[in-house]
Order: sequence, then C-alpha cells, then structure tokens
Amino acid sequence: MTDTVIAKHQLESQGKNNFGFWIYIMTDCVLFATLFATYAVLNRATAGGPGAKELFSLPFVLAETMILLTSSFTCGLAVLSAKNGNKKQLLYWLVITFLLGLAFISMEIYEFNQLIYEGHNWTKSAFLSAYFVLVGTHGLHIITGLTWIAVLTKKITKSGLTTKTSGSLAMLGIFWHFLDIVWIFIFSFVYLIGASL
Amino acid sequence: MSKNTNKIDSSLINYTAGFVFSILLTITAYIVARDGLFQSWALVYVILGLAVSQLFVQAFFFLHLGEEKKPRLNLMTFIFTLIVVTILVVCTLWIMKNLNYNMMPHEQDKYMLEQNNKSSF
Amino acid sequence: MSKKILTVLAILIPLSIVAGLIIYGAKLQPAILVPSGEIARRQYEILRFAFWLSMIVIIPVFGLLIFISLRYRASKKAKYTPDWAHNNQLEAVWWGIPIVIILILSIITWRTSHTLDPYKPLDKATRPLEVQVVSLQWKWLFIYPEQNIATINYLKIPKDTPINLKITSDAPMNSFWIPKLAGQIYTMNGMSTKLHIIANEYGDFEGYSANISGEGFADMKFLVNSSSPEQFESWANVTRYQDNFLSLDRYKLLSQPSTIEEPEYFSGFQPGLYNTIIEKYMPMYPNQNRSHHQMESY
Amino acid sequence: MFGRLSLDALPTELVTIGGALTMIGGACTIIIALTYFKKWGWLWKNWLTSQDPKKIGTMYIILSIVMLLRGAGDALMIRAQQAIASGNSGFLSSDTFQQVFSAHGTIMIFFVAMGLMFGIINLVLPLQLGTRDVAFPFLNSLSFWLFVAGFILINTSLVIGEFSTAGWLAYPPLSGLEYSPGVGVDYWIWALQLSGLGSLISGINFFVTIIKMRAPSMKLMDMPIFAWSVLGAMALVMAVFPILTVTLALLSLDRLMGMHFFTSTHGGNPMMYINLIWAWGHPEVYILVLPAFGIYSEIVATFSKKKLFGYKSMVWAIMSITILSFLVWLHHFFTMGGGANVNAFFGIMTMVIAIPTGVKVFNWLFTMFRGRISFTSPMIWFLGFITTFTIGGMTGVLLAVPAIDFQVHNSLFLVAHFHNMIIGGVVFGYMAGLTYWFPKFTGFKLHEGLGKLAAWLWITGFVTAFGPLYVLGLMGATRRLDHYDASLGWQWLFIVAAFGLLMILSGVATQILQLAYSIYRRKQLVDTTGGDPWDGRTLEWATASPPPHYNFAVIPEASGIDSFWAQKQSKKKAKKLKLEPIVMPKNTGAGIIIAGFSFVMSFALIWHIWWLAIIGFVGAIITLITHLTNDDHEYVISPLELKREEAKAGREGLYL
Repeated sequence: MTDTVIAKHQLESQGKNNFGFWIYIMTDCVLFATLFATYAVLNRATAGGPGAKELFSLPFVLAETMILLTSSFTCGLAVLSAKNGNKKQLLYWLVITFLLGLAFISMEIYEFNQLIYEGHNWTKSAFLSAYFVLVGTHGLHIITGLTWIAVLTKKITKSGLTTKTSGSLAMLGIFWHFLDIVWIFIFSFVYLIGASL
Repeated sequence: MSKNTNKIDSSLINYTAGFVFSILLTITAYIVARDGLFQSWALVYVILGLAVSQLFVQAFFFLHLGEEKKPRLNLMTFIFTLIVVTILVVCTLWIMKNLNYNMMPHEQDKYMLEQNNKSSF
Repeated sequence: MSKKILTVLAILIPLSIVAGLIIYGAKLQPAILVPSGEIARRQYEILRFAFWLSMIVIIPVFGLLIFISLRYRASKKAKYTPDWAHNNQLEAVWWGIPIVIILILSIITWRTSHTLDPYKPLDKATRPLEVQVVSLQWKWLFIYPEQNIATINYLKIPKDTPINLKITSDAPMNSFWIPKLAGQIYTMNGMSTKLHIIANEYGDFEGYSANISGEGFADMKFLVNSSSPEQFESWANVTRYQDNFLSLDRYKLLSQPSTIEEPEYFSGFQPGLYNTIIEKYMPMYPNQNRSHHQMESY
Repeated sequence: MFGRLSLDALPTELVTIGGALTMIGGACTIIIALTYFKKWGWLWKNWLTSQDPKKIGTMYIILSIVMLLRGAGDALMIRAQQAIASGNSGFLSSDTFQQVFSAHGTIMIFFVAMGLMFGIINLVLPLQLGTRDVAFPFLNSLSFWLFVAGFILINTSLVIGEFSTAGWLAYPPLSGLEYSPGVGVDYWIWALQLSGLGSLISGINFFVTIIKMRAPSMKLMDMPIFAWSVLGAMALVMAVFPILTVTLALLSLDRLMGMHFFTSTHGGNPMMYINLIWAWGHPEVYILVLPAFGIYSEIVATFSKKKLFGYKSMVWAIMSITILSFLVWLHHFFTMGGGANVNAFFGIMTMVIAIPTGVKVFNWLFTMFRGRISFTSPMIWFLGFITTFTIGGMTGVLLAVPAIDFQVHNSLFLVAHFHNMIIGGVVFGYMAGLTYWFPKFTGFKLHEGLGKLAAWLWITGFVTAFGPLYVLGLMGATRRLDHYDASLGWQWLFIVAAFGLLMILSGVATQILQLAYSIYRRKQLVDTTGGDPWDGRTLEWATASPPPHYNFAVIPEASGIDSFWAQKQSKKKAKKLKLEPIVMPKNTGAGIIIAGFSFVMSFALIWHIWWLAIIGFVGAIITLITHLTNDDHEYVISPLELKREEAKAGREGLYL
C-alpha cells in the first residue's frame, strides 16, 4: 500500500519538479547574461594582442554549431520516444545525443588547446580572459549534461522508464535545449560579430 | 491509441520544423557574417535579430512554451527573466560606455599617438 | 513608577537626544552646510530644498502615528471598524502626493545633474587654472603645468578663479573630496577624471580621500589654501626657485606606499609626468583600443 | 604540499588572538558537552540530517544570533577605536581595524540578516500557506549547510590567516592581487560564494513553494501578505544572485589564475566589477527589507485587531518595489564620473522607488486607524521601525539626487543612512517577527516586560549611535577612518556614538536575558490557548504549538484573506475531517556531506592546496549524484499514526 501512495505522490510532484528546474534554467540565463555583458565590455580590451578577428576560424565554429544543433534535435527525438514508451529507441537516441555532445566538446577543447599553444592564453588580456570564461562555462555545462546523459542511460537500462527516470529525462531535454540556445548566442556574438567587425 | 499516435506525429513534425528553421537561421547568420553584407552597426543588429529569432524558434518548437495551459507559469517566468536580462545587459553597456568615454583622457590620446614608440617605464 | 510615566519617559528620552543632536549639530557649522565655493553652495541649496520638500510626507506620517496610537489604543475603547480595509480616495492621496513630490524632485535632479556635472567647466570670466592631481598610496600629488611646480598634500589656489582639475591615480581607486568647495570624484589608475571647483572665500579648507585605498588611508588628507591671485603667483615663484626637482626616479620613490606628515614642494617636474603616469596602465601599441574616435564596444 | 598554508598564518595581533580564542573556546565547549552527554547520535538523527523546515529554520536563527554577537563585537571595536583615536592611533592597528569593519559588514549582511530571513521563512511560510513542506526538502537542507560552510569559513579566517581589508564589497584594484596579495580577500570570496549558492537554491525553493504548494483553496490574492513579500524577495534572489556568483568567480579567477577582468593593466576594467557587484548589491538590500515589510503587515493587522488596510495596494507596492529595484543600482557610484544623463536617470529611478515604500507606511498607519491597538513588544519594534525608517527614507531620497550625493557619498552621512534602513527596517522587523512567532514554535511566550525594555534600548541606542554619524558626515568625516586629527573636533560626537552602541549592546543582553528567563519561567508563560496566543489571523495559528513535524494532518480550507480569522468568527461547528496517509521526506545526510566537501574545496583553494581542492570538488559531485540517483527519499505516515500524533496535542477530536 505504501509504495502506491509514494508513486502517486511522485507523479503529482512531477509538475513541481519541472517548474523548479525551469526556474533554475532562468537563473542560468541571468548567469550567462552577466558573462555576455562582461564579454561585451571587455572584448575590445585586447591589450595589444590579437582580437577576435585574427583568432577565430568561422568554418570550424559552424561545424561545432551544426553538431550541437543536431544533438539538440536527437535529444528531442529521445524525449519523444520516451513519451511513446519505446525504451530501445529512447536509448538509441540518447547514445547518439551523447556522442554528438562529445564531438562538440572535444572540438571546443581542441580549439582551446590551439589558442593556448599559440600563446593566447587567458593571462594575456581581458578579452582572452572573457572569451575563455564565457565559452568555458558553456563547455562545463555541456560536460555536466554529458554526465547526466550517461548516468540516466545507465539507470534506464537498469530500471526502465519509471516516474523518476522520465521526470529526469524531461528535465534533461529542457537543459540540453537551453544549452543549445546559449551556444547560438555565443556563436552569434563571440564568433560571427567578433570575426567580421 | 490512434489519438495518441497523431499527437506524437504532430510533435515529431514540430521538432523537425524547429530543427530545419534553426539550421536555416544559423546558415543565414553565418553567410551574413562571413561576407560582411552590412556595415558595423547594422551587422550587429542583423545578427542579434537572427539570434533572438532562433531563441523564439527553439523556445516554441523545442521547449513547448506555446502549448502551456493556463496559468502559463513557464512563459511568465521566461518573460520576467528576459526583462531582467535586458535591463542588466542594456544598462551595463550604457553605463560602461559612458564611463569608458569619460575616463578616456582626450588630450592623452593625441599625445600618445604622437609618441607612438615611446617606451613606458 | 506608573505605566503612564514610564511611556512618557520612554518617548521623551530618544526625542531629547535627537533634539540635542540637531541643535548642537547646527551650532558646529558642518562643512557641507556652510560652503565656501559656488559649486558646494548650489549643492547645499538643493540639499535644503529636497529636505523641506520631503517634510511634506514626513510630518504627516509622524502626526498620524502619534494621533492614531493615542486615540485608538485598546484601553480607550474608541470607534472600532474591524473590516474597514479599503478606501479609494485615501489610496489616491498617498499614491498621488508622493508621485507629485517625486516629479518635482525628478525635474530638479535632471537639471542639477547637468548643471553640477563635475565634468562641466565653469563659465567664468577669469582664465581657469589647470591642476593635475595624482592619488598615490596614502598621499596626493598636485602638478601645476603652467607654473611648472608640484606639491604633496597641499593645494594652493587663487580665489574666485575656476580650477580645472584633471585627476588620476597610481594606486588603488580613491576619491578626491573637498567638502567646502565641491562634490567628490573618483580617481582610478589608467583613467583621467575631471572636476571643476572655485573658491569664493579666502582660507584653509580640508581635503579628504573618501575611498579606502589600503592601510594608510586615514592619513591621506590634504590642505587647500585659497589666497589672492597675487599671493598665489608669488608663492609659485618662491617654490620654483627652490632646487627640489621631481624627477622620474624621485616620483617612483614617492609612489611607494608611505604616509607624509608635512606637505612637500617641488620646484619642477619631469615634463609630461601626468601623461606618463596614465600611460603606465595602457600598453603602448598602434591600434590603441582606447583610441580617439568613439569606442564601440557595442 | 600545503600550498601557502604555514605556521605564520596564525594570528599575531592581540585582538585577533582574543577573537580566535573565544571562537575556539565556544566550539570546544559545544563538542565536549555533546560527547559528555552522548548526544551525537541524537544530533545527527534529529537535527543534522533533518528535512523538516521548522528544524532547519531554528538552526538558521541560532547561527544568525551567534553571528549577530560576533558582528556586534566588531561594531564595538569600531566605535571604541574611533572614539579614542583623536590625534592618536587608538588601540587597533590600521590593518586590524580594516579587517574588523570588512568582517562587520560581511557578517551582518550575509550571515545575520540573510540567516534570520531564511530562518523565519523556513519556520513560517509552509504553515502560512497551509502546506506540509517546502517544494524541494533536500535542496532546503543543502542550502542551509552551504550557509554553515560559509559561516565556518568566515570564523576560520579569525584563527588561520586573515580576513579581507577591502571592505564588505572588496572593490578592485584594492582587492586584486597587486594590492591584496594575502588570503584575506580569498576567504571573503569563498565565504560569500558558498552562502550565496545556498541563498540562490533557497530562493528557487521558496518561489516554487509559494507558486505550486499552497493549500488548493488558497488563491494567490488570498495569501497572507508575508507570503507575498517573500514571493517578491525570492523573485529578486533568483534574478540577481547569479550576478553575485559570476562576479565573485571572475574576481577569484583574477586572483587564482592570473586573468585580467578587473586588473588595472592588460585591459582589465575595475569599473565593471563595481557595476556588476551593485547590480546584485541593491536588489540584495530589497531582498532583506521586503520580508521585514511582510512581518510588519502581519503584526500591525493582528495587534490592531483589524484587516490589513488596502491589501491589493500593498501587493502592488511589493511587486513594484521588486521590479523597480533592478533599475537603481548606479546610485552607488554616481561619483565615478558616469556623466549627467546616466546619473540623472538612475537618480530619478531611485526616487520613484520611494513612492511604493511611502504607500506601505500609510497603509500600516490606516490599518491601525479605528482599531483596538495593544502595544505588545512586537508593536514597540514596529513603532521603532516607523520612526527610524521614515527618517532613513528621507535621507535616502536626498542621497538619490546626484548633486547631493557628490557631497555625502562614502561619508558617515551615508553610513548612518544605510544603518538606518538596515537596523531600522530589517533588524527591527526580524526581531519583531521572532518575538511574534516564538510562542508558535516553543509553546510559551517570551517575557513581555523584558521584550519591551530590549526594544526600547535598541531604538534609543540606535538614535544615539547614528544621530552623531549624520552630523559627522556633514562635517566631512568619511567612512572607515581608523584615526583622525584632534583639531577637527569630532571626538565627542564619536564618544556619543560609542555610548549609543553600548545601549544597543545592553538591548542585545536584555534579549538574551529575556530568552533565558522565559525558558526558566516557561510554566507561567505557557500559551494556554493551544496555538493562538495573539488571536492571529492567518493559518499558522490554526496548528498546535509547537506544530507536529507534518504541520497539518489534513490540508485546511483556506479561501479568502485572513481565512483563519474568518473561521474563528463563523460560529458554525467545523465538521470532522477524514485522515488520509501522507508522504514525508526521509532524513538524509547528503546536504551536510556535500557542504563539508565544498568547505574543504574552498579552504584548499584559499590556501592553494590544489590536490585537496580536487578531492573536495570530486567528493561533492559524487555525493550529489549518488543522492539524486537513489530513489527512496520518502516514507508514508498512516492515518492511525496521524491520529496518535494528533492525540498528543489533544486535537484528535477534529478527525473521524
């Protein structure tokens, strides 16, 4: 009797959990807004060093953006197949989202290493500090998302689609789409406007 | 069961539409930036516009902000956050622009441009 | 001691303390309330006007508080309307009147922010005196470019002459403040802020640092002396004929953290010292990011 | 191996050694007492792993009072030093004095005011909304323990190393590596980062509780006004604490990894730090004052035996203050030279925010109009609030005019103004709240006579301490002076101020005496009405005192404003309620363990012990993931157990 009462309670509190997670996403918006404002103020302060125009290669970043956009799409498909109750398809799409996310983050780490190798590390100028922290924070969020996908996939393979796992999947979907939107703004402001102004 | 499947198909269509729209917006922004189709300020506003429109595309297609039933809490908190973010970013840029302008020693620049190769101690 | 005497005493004691402070405070002639410069005088007038304007709200609040507390305390059994909790006219009054007051104050704020902007030069007939100020760790360096002299913690100025101050810092952020003459302005390294003051009376005025800048912050005071233009010229000449030259090395020694007891006077200084100090914080390169044209950091 | 931690981190100054010894002495006595009475198991089971918001709220308040004592000690050192140091350097060195006022500011805002606020919200909000728990019990416990981690970090800075000397908001370049190479500023950053993160999580938690967890019949416009003020404050917390997290992270990256956000060279822009810290700073002070406004509305309505006047207008005032508080922050740096347009806009917006505050004051006065006012000690606090806060509001409007602010910025006039708002508004509000709700959570009232005496000492002490500061500010005295020239004639004003502070401290002593005496005489002071000592109007008074850990056996009917008052007035007999099984959260140690690991990480980062920092970080992440992945967080209480629990409070008659 007690676990039916708990199951009913968990189902009712799903709405509250989703709303709480959405509010968390809103606070993350403000966090990224502050980082964007800092980047916007400091992006001219290159202290004699190279600016955005010389450092970034647009085709490389376009590839990154496409990968993240596709992973956001496959994550949507995963959530859809969960609604459909098809566990195998769900796991298939989750793994693909994970791999795409991994590809994105490894490209980003490669780009960072390239910059540091050429001597443009974050101690050189305010612009570079702002760039590394803004894109780095987004990178950290992506890594958190990847760990979340990994943990969730293991759990779903072990205990299937329960109220807890489907709740966590819904939140993961919101989180991953949110990260894609933040990347769109990074892509537009840091790379596109930076490289063309 | 049938009602259920066409609901799934409709959101599948939603997702693919959102995906295609996003790709289109990203590509246009990319081309605008690579070929520099506008002057400095106009370019910023065009790319800003494309980014914000992609924000709304993703918000409605992927985050289902449009389909919420009454009272639309997610939408209201989203608008509240957008207001806070706009105030914060716009006012910060306005303040910092004024401050940096006032802090710039005007004669200082003329003087420095003449002494370009002067070594600072 | 009955309860009534206790309550009367309880109210009287804080009130008498406040009254005593107001009476003695006024008698002390506080610097801001007794200005000796035109800028400080106009700032004081706005202070006084805004104070009395806000009294329109403060006095009714205290009046109502005393009246209601006495009239409607439980023991008086006065008129009792437990559910009367809404009245549109009253709401209109205490939304409306403060809005009007704030409207008046806003107009004044808009106007005075522009007229008393520290960056606005004073439109006076006499030729302004140019002084460059550098805040160091726990002392003020004053440079007189035209008179080619410099001083530490001592600012001598001619009376009734507009002084154009250009201020920077070679130390943590500070604030340059002479209460008797004008409002304060921040001093920051690598940046140059402006302040325009004028002294309309003879005499000595205290100058303070209004922002903490490290251990010796409390000793960072300077003396402002306003004298007749002739006295100023003779003082400048006397200083110029001492052999105490402020070279770059002497300046480097000065910029080390230390406090100065007595003001110092220098007969001359390294040309362009003020700009060199600012340059220290701006790397030298052709495409100077803070270049002359409008800086677009979008 | 130990980074820059070494033996010379121990304090050398006499005063700091004294502080360190009292801190260690206090901690040791508690540890010895616990081991002697073999209470560790009880403490772990009932308090440290508890998910009950009432227990967490009590712990918040106890810690805030400890920090109030330390903050008041700092204040005493400041006043004593300034009273003596006329023409001499007083008994504190400049460096120690600067550490003392930096600690005073940080402690009073982050650990006393925020601590009391979250303590009272934890205790009162679920009861007022007619719910059993907050939205996310685990996050509630985690944010409390992050607050404790910050609390311990600030107190360790007394014993190991030093504290920041750059004031409570550490402006760069003074707080940068160049001018503050020591560990002081790092202690400040990490204490604030941990408790700031805790505040942000609590903000989200209470916001969702108010929106989603109210009793089903309670519409938003039926909520008690205290819940509205908490909603406004939590919306502000959610919107601005991320700014604090980012700004502190950027400053610590400048200091740890050599970045150039706020350095004066390499293109860094210290002005950006000041802009960001105040973009968080000003909404922060509204976060603190809004719940105090809510408490005043509850108290005035209850002790005037009248409905709150203009409920809708009060809600509008709270919401407009919430929105307007995002548009005012530049009044903290008018004097930086931002130019006339920027200064004028932000000055005018600062004045506009005075309008809704004025409206609230009139609404309180007209709640008292034609009521039956009984001047209990909460009402004395309220009278102190109205008189001091109105003066503070007036000086605030003066400070909002840029031309006036140029003269009095960073002077003691400004210091007196913000103490007026924080002591007059926030502290008096929370003291009144503590006295008002004390019987609800202990079952007995606090001694009224001592309460009134304490309130009077606070109010008169405040006037005597900060009246002279207004005068000194106008005379040209700037803040944070550790000594001044005798010729300026300031000394006797500083002496009067020191005397004022002694009155405040005697007020605090009277409150401690009141607490001890009331506990000693609790039999005589017991609340005989079974839960409603003040004839209250809102739902928290409908439960027993102290309320059971599940608050309401059956979620009450709560439609209409002051629903409990309406139920009391309506004479019809309440029908028997049917008991259902309820689900409550299990105790979990995850909160305290994660906070422990975060403390280890922060301490290691301060002292550059990199390997320990990694262990702390990884430990916190693993504990978080293991907690989130295991599923059994809840247990069920059957109707039978409910009936037995209710019988303990003699309320079993209400149920079938």
